[in-house]
Amino acid sequence: MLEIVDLACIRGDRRLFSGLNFSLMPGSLLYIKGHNGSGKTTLLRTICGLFLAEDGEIRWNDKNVRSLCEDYNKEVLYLGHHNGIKYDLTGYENLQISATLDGDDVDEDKILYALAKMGLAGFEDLPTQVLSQGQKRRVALARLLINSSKLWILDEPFTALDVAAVDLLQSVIAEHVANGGMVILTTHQEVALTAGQVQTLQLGD
Amino acid sequence: MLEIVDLACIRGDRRLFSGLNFSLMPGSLLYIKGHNGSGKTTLLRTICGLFLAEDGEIRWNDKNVRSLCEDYNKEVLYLGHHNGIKYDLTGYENLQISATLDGDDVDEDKILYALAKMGLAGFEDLPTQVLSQGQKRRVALARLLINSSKLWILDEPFTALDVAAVDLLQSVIAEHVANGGMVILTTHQEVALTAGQVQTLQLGD
Amino acid sequence: MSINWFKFSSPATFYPLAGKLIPIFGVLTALIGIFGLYWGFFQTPDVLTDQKQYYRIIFIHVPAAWMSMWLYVIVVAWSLIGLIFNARLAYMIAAAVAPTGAIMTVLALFTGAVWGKTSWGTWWDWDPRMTSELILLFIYVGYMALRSAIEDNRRSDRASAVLALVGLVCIPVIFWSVNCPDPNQCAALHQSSSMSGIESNILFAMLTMTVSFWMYCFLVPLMRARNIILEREHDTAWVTEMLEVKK
Amino acid sequence: MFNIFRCIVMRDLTLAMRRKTDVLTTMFFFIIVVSLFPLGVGTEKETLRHIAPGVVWVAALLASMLALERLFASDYSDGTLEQMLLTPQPLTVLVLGKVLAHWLLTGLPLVLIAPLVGLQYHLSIESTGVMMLALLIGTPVLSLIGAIGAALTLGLRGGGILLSLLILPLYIPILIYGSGAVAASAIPGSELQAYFSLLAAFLLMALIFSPLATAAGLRISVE
Amino acid sequence: MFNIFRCIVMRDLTLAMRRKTDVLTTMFFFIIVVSLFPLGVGTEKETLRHIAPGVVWVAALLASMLALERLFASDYSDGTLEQMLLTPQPLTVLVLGKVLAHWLLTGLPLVLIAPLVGLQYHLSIESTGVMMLALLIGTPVLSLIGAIGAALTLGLRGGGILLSLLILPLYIPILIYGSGAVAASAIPGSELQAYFSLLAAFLLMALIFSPLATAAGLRISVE
Ligand code: HEM
Ligand SMILES: Nc1ncnc2c1ncn2[C@@H]1O[C@H](COP(=O)(O)OP(=O)(O)OP(=O)(O)O)[C@@H](O)[C@H]1O
Ligand SMILES: Nc1ncnc2c1ncn2[C@@H]1O[C@H](COP(=O)(O)OP(=O)(O)OP(=O)(O)O)[C@@H](O)[C@H]1O
Ligand SMILES: [Mg+2]
Ligand SMILES: [Mg+2]
Repeated sequence: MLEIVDLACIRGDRRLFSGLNFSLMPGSLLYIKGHNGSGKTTLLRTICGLFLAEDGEIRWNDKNVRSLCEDYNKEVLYLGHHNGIKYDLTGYENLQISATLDGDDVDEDKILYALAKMGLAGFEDLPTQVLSQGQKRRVALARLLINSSKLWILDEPFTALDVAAVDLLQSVIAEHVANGGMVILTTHQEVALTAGQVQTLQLGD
Repeated sequence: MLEIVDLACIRGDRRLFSGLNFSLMPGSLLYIKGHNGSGKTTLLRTICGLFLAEDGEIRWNDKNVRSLCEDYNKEVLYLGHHNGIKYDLTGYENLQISATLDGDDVDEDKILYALAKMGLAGFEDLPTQVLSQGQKRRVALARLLINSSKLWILDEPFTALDVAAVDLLQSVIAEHVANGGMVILTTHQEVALTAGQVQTLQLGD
Repeated sequence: MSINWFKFSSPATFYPLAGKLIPIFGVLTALIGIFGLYWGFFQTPDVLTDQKQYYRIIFIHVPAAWMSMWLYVIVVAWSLIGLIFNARLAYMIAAAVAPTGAIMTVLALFTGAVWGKTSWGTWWDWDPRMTSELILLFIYVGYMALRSAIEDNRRSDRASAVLALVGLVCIPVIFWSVNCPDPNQCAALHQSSSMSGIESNILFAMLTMTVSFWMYCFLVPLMRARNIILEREHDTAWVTEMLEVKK
Repeated sequence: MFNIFRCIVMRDLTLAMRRKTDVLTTMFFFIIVVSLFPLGVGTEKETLRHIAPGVVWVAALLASMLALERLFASDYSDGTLEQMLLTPQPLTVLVLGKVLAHWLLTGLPLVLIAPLVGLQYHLSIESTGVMMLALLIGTPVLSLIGAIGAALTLGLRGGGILLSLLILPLYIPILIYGSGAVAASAIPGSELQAYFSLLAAFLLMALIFSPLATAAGLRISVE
Repeated sequence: MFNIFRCIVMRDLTLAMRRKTDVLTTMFFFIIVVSLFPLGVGTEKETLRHIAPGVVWVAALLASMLALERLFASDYSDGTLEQMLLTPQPLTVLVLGKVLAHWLLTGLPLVLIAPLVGLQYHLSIESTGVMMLALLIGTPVLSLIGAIGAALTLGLRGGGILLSLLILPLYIPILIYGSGAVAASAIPGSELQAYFSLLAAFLLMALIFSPLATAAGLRISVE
């Protein structure tokens, strides 16, 4: 279980939010809303530990994440505005390296399957440099299929994706939640997923 | 009037499209559809002259654009996946420089008005570095309001924008078209604009 | 009685405190400085071996050289406090001290060069002590360059603190290597200080000037720290309140 | 036209001023490199005086080249460069503006700091003067030639070092005549005018050809 | 743990191999800088032999420093660096892996190319051998120290030249003892062991402290 207690964040000299409290149970999805510049990205980066909060605490299964360090990293997967893939490596190599670093033991078939499922069959062995904006995003998202983390933190995962890919990603997220995972996501696009019964958190006014 | 005659583009060793023909009259909008990697970005960059087509011709008012050179540049405004703004300069300075380079003579009020209209009142004098993803995009889009080009070429202009900004941008585009301008755009998001009576071009299958 | 240190570690309480200290240090700097200069110019011999009058540059040169080194240690100390306690004020003080340190280094180099011209007939030589001072200047410049290259205050505070610490580990090694370029002869090298056998009047003037320099090095960083605080906290409640009261 | 030119120069100067360090870093790099040599070579006066012209010019080459990398790189990565290509202005004017701003920020400081180096290496006053003049004529050529390389290596991984491979060889004539002038000035009665005429001729040639080549390079790299 | 280390090293080596030039550029940069000096200084045998150790080491410093810029930069800009910070692996191991790969690509080639430089500067065979050994121990220290600077200047405008300001002064001990060893080797009967012990001690110290400082720097910069 993830608990956010009295969190406050400052960027530059603007206080983005303070006294933020919420908790997230296994099997649930949190949709963070807010206009441009309301602090969504900052909140997500704070939760996964890339940004240091000004005040407050983030707790994972009742322990402060700062004391958990690498154990917490194992439970979290973050996908931000950047794709986080090397453009000089192929999609296959990218996934393989990130799996090794994540400490997951995945075999070749699983990676090929993940790429194929993201609609990249035939593109596995091209350096991702030559892929289009949306295809690069798909490579990054294929990580979701081979990773064993509990908590997914997705910052506008639907950008650059075409309609088919948006649908696919929604089903992947829904499945993860159904299997007891947790998801925190932001998006400005109206998708079916966020229209349903999900927790929402509104940042800004 | 913009005419595309028998256009063919190759990237790497994939032929993206060939024998592409269409024309665009003043006062109309062309919506280019296509799945990820179908060649939309490539087509747009070819039209505005950043990418050299393999074959075919692009004609502006019956003259080949290659012979028009800078006169054609004056008529075209391109906004791509990149925002094209300097992060060390403020929004105001960015707009002022791009207006000077575009050869437009705009005064201070007009720039401030454009920024305010894009919802950036109060952020004019911050280096754009510290703005959020969506706010940066808004600065880039504010150029549309102070530019006098006829043809707007917009590659996924709605990414990173929140709902209010998407609506605003749609009305800006609609107004430009109503005033006899031309717009070519791509987007994966379903917006009201593209659902109406517009020309569409489908790339890929 | 125990002092509540945490109270003073907040910019809001430090700001007025610094405001009160500044005039005190200002007066001390001036008084001690004038006295030291007076002593240096009128109570010391006119000629020291073959250096004539010019040796009196020592009253600026030596305090400046000492301060340039001390101030680096102070920068490191505040950076360390900042990193350990995540204290904003400590970083701000470190930021305020560094430019003064750099200025002291420049002053030491400049007075040293002038002195060298008058006594050795050359502006510059690659003597270990001079070289070390020059390297110290580079290190100060690097520190300040890094700090001002980073827009975000939090990042620039912490990044420059790490750099200062790295410098602390490296500087002794660097100075020692400059002093002893041939490791086979280092043991034999006798590091003689030119202070030994110095006339007591000269020594007294020099020490007085050093105290004056210390005061100056409290004064200016305090003033700079106040500016930094105002700049960074300009939209907090207490600054707005204070500015309104002033109006 | 002049309006546009000024706009570009001012833009780049403003950008540099925003980061105050940008202006000073090239200068300090130059000073540091120059100061490293005596530590490696030894500090005998005669040797130092002898190698001074070579060291100064090699350091100037390197300083100017290192700064070059930034000439177009940031404009490229944030997309402002492609916007410049799309403006209805002659690209050569934009390029010249950017090169001028670059020289003001990186070349001129080297000229101004040269006397300090003269002190460090025990050069005579005349030699120092000759060095300053040679740097004043030579450094703009470095910026102009370098711009071509910077345009061609834009966006390539390892651009910095690749750039140095492309342009350092082109810098050689400047190095030879620049340091030649300084070395000759130490010999009483030697004729220096030939050196300066040659440097000036290089400058003229670079002014004419480099903007064209740079503009072409930029178009290729952005595609 | 070793698995992770190998994965990172292999990843960076693969990336470099994809752009074949990457591997050779540092080496060529080194050769070019070393070859420029005789053009600026003149080609008398005695002078060259005298300045050789200093020139070689300054060139090695610069070459290693130039390549450093790329150590984390591309990982930072494409977001893979923040992903690395989020992996459940100790960051110091990842850093060490990256530094090792970097040294294999930029430090080792300098060691291998050193004999060529020895020929250019008329060094004796023993001196050349000493130079190679000194480079072999010294260049890893350069990479390790440089990594700290690279981490701290990540993503800053003007990073390359700023980086040089930060770390060139820290390279000074290596420069002094590296070139000192080579210079001493030219004097018959001189004792070299002290030089090498010192260099080895620096290496040890750098191995212990640098990964920690670099990891801290990375965390700060990515925020
Ligand atoms: C640019 C040139 C010079 C620099 C950078 C420089 C630097 C320094 C430094 C760092 C110190 C303090 C060292 C310590 O306290 O142990 C110092 C002290 C001193 N310097 Fe200089 N110096 C320069 C030139 C000169 C010259 C030319 C002279 C004399 C002819 C000189 C004479 C002294 C003396 C007498 C002291 C103080 C006594 C002592 O503590 O040993 N310096 N200088
Ligand atoms: N630099 C390049 N080198 C080689 N091939 C490329 C390059 N850039 C793009 N491609 C190829 O061209 C195809 C079309 O790319 P393009 O960016 O035009 O697609 P797109 O329609 O804009 O897609 P998206 O909706 O994802 O932005 C892609 O399949 C890609 O593989
Ligand atoms: N590096 C920075 N330095 C200073 N302020 C920053 C920085 N990055 C972001 N900010 C400020 O923090 C605020 C929140 O930014 P953030 O990126 O979290 O917004 P967001 O909700 O993700 O917006 P968007 O929907 O546009 O992505 C913005 O108003 C911005 O001005
Ligand atoms: Mg965001
Ligand atoms: Mg596209």
